[in-house]
Amino acid sequence: MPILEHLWIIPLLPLLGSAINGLLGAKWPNKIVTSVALGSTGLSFACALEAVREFIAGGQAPFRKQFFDWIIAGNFRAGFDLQLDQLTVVMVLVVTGVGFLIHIYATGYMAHEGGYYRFFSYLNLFMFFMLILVLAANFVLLFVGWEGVGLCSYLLIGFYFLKKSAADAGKKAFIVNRIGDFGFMLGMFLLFRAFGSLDFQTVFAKAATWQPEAVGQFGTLTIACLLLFMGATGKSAQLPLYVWLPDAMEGPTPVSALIHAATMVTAGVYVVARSHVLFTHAPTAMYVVAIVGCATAIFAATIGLVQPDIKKVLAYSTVSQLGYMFLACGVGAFGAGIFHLMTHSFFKALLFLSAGSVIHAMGGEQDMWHMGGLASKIKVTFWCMLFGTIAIAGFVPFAGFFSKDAILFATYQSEYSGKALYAVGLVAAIFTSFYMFRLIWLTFFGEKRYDEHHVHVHESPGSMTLPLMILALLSLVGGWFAAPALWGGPNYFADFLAPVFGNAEAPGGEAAHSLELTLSIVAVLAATAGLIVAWRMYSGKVVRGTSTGLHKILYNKYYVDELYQATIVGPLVWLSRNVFWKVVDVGMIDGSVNGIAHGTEAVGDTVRHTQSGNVRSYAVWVIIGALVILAIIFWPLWRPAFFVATSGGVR
Amino acid sequence: MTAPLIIFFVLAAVAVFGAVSLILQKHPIHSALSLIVVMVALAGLYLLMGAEFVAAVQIIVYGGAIMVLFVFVIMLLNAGEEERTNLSRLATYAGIPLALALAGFIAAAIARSGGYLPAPAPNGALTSTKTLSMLLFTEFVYPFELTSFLILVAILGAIVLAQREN
Amino acid sequence: MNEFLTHYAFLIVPIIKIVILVFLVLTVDAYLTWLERKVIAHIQTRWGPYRVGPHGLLQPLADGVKFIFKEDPMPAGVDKIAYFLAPFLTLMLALTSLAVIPFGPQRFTVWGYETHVGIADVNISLLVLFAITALAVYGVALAGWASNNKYSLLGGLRSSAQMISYELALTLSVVGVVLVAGDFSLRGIIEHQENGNLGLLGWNLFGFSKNGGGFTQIIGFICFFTAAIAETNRVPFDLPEAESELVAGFHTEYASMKFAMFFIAEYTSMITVSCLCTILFFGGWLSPFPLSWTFTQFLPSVLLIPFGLWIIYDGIRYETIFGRVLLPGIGTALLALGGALLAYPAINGYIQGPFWFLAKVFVFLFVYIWMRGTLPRFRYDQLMTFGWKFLLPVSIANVVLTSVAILIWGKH
Amino acid sequence: MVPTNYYLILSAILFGLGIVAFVFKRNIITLFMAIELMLNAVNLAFVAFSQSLGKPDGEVFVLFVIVVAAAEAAVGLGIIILTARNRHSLNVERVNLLKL
Repeated sequence: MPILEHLWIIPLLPLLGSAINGLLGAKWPNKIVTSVALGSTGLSFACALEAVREFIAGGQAPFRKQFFDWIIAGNFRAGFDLQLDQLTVVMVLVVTGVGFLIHIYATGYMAHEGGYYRFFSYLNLFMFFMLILVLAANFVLLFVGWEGVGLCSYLLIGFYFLKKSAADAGKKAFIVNRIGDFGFMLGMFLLFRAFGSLDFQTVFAKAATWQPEAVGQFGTLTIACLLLFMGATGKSAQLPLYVWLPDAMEGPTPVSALIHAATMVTAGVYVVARSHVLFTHAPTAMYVVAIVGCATAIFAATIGLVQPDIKKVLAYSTVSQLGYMFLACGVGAFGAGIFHLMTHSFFKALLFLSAGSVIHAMGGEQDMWHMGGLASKIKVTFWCMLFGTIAIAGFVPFAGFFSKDAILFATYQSEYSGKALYAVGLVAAIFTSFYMFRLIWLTFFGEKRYDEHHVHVHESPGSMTLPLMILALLSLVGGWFAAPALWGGPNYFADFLAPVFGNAEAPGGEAAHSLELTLSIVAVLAATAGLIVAWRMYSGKVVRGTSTGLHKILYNKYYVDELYQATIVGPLVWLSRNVFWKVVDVGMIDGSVNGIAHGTEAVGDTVRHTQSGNVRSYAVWVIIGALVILAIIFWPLWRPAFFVATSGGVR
Repeated sequence: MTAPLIIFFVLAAVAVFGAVSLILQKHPIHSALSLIVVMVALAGLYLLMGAEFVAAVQIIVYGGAIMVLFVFVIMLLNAGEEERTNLSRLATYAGIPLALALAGFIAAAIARSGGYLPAPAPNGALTSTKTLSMLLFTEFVYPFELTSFLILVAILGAIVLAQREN
Repeated sequence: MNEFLTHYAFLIVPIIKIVILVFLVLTVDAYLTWLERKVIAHIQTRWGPYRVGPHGLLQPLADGVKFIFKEDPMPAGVDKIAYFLAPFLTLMLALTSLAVIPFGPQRFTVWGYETHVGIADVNISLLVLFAITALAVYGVALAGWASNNKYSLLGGLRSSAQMISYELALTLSVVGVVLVAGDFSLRGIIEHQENGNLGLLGWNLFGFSKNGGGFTQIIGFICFFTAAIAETNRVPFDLPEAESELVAGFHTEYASMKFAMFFIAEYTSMITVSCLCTILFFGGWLSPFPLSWTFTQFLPSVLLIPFGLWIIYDGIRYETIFGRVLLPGIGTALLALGGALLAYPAINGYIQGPFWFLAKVFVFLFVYIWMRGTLPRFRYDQLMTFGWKFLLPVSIANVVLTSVAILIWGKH
Repeated sequence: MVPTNYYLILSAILFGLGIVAFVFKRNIITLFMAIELMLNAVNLAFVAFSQSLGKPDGEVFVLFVIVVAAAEAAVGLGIIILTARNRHSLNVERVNLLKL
């Protein structure tokens, strides 16, 4: 059966799984819940593969179909339209594939947690919304998925809702995302205002014909792009809205892996890449994107240098890597950005899952200063994590190398102060490799810094290690699409995406090629530098020192949270409590409601004396009313002739 | 003075007489009987206008079902003569005049509105049962179904009211 | 004189017809009582009325005289209006209902006024009939209530409840026929059952009428006849006048002529119901034989002759002199009639319709009496249960089935 | 022929008499009958209009009115029976719990 014609099946399956588990799962044993969840996601993955096969077989012609109308108001139409082109192919495969692996992992990880069915119901629901997001063929439907994944992330961050920190983290994520979504919606409205439609096809087609705006010019496109990017910064945790992501680590580790590393946080990148036509026509916006991305990359990386919590380190690393992706988009290398998105989703999911495995082994311990010397105890996890680390640090021939290299190369070539951005990116790369290897050493080497009598380190079950190995393999080979480019061959990935992004890629050429080689060697050297520094500092016997000076600032994440608390949250709370609650709500609204009630009561008290309870009196009242009404009706005809004109009225 | 006119006046007189006696009779049964007289007279008028089906239905349903229910209930409750109490001052003094005023008002209004209309002619094709049923099942099918629901509800209500709580 | 007749024929002719009909009906009622007593007596192996006249043939006259000259006491505390109104109302409605029944196909012209066999030819005669029967409740109910007697009151209440309950089934059971015929007029329904050479198969009972498409109305017939018996308060539905429980039910307090009116009304409504059964389900005046069998026209005359001979034979050896005179007289009269019919075949064509009609009606009257002789009475709750939970659903089902059948086979 | 007005005036008179009966009578059942009388008057007007305008709609409405009246009678009489049982009186002026 041609899946491509029935694209809706792919998102529908997870939705079904979610519904079944959510409604009936409470009573069921974990086995059934597991089979439902895995079955739905696995099937949807299979469907996605089939759809992609048909897509390739069909000559890679972009597929669009309007399944049914959702909103029709005036000349505005938002339909349930799905589309499948090269970009979507990459996203769908990543979402379903990685999602499926993480589902498998979660069955092992959550086995002994409460609310098993709830967890998987949420997880499937997330899959549904994410697929809607990537498959949508217009901004409105995309926004549905956008909000949906936000909701699921909220639900899953606050999964242990009895823990106050978890609940707060959930709320924080939700509220911070609201700010971004606000911008996103404004962007949508502006686009509709400008193009009279929100279908990707029409919007981009019309936009392509527009005159590109100059740098520093804030035309419609620029503003729209900036607003869209505002949404992206919220969803993808860029400056200044990144603050929710580190706290989001309160959620279960599979969630951190799936939502906050592999898929959801990359939604912003996807949106920017999807609307690349708009961005390429608005260089100012591109510039902003590049700068913000670059800044985020270095900023988060610096914070990541000193974090003690294994998941926090990975979280900041995620933020930083997302910065890389935006940097790529900003300099016009959308292909590179998506490429990094894919590889990153591989190795970052791998890292998170491995971290989860470590935490599992340590019985819930997350502080790296209480680990150490685990390499010999949990070999599989160790090797997988090592693979991930090498990949993210960017050593040949791991996935991270190719994608990051592509980004840095594109940045270097960008005419908008490309060199500077490149330098910053390179530094960020050094930091990356440093904190990753710091993590490795603190966790797996050195002497034990935990109490063996309480903690019994043990390797995780197969259901957890199997996905780890698969992901490790992927993060090794994931980047080889672009490998031939090194010796001047074609870059298969870029070529695959070319139909979408046109020739947004930097032009090749012999000089460019040699330059690329140089740059990649530099990148590898940078990674090595980071590795060496980490080795010098953290191999052997290490102690947690008292943090002072710069270290202290970094340790406290530049006091950003405190800053926000003082500047935004605090005043807002004060305003709400003292004005909106005590004055507006209590005073006006409640006051008016109660006033109406009291008024009614008073009126009733006086009027009720007419209620004799005698039906005949009521009858007379009815008659009086009828007389009045008739009088009003016939007032215009009220003349002496009225009563004698029984025969032949006035006409 | 043509035959239809004579018939009309006879029937009208009967109807009015029945209505008046409905008011004047002291015993509910007699009131009911006078009301039946009114209804039969009206049925005659319908026939005079050529609305046979309505006339038949008028007698079957009104005369044969509804009024029978009234009589039945009156017998069941063994209602005696009504006591002419005057507990409602309003009704006692203002009631009848106001009622008459309203009646005159309506009469004037209706008469005036009907003055220019042609005289109703018995038209078989117009009011044949076929026409009515066609109309009932095509144009008015929705209200028709609604009335069926209404009847269902009424039946349920009657049953609920009738059963003794136990 | 003549132009006076031609001018007022529209008034005079119906009046004459009404007088004739009323006279006939009253006579038939009277002799129906005689027949009933005879039949039941023989069912119970008795002789029945035997004293007054040969075979008690003059018994009805004696009864009539007795009714007229009996004292008519008025119980204390009755509601006068209702007490007087009830019997008149009952009788009037019972007689009126006969007005719309056509007894024969012929139309003939008297004094330039075209008329037919039967009094009024309304095109919704069926509805009119139902309207009249619907009003018939009041007579019984009022009589019961006005008599100021608990038995009468119970009888009246019972009858009003019973009549309302069975009126539904009565009406619904006929809807099938109306659907098939697509007509509310009894004449139209009869003519619709005349389907070429099919003869009695064309009757609605067998359903091969013009549009029937062979869907039998037998369910409708059974429901109709049952409900009709209940409407006429006859055994086994005679609870309003259940002797063993309520003395005489609603007419306990009535005597002499008022009682007679109830009595006549009851038998008249029996006749009406029989006519209705005949018309609706048994082809009215249609002969059961195919049209092509013209020789069946002579059936009435051929039947009359042996009947007359038998009466003569029975009469000449009768005990009383009067009988030996009267019975042979009747016999020879019938004989002569039959002979005349044979002699002038042209007349046969005219009497065919009435003959068959009355023959069928007689059969139904006999069934009435037969049932009274054999069936026991229902208990009140049984009556209600039967009416609401069996008869009504079945007749509704019949309506549905008929409509479906018409959809499938009908030629509308 | 009979002019439409005659019918209309007759219906108006009957309606008025219904109103008078409604305020004049005390017996619940009789009040109910007064309502039925008004309904009948309205029906008469309906039929007169439909006949003189040559539109059968009016008669369809009459049918609806009759149906509604039947339903109303069923429920209303049930209520009346209960009231009579509980209050031991059919006089509306004695059934005056609905005050203050």
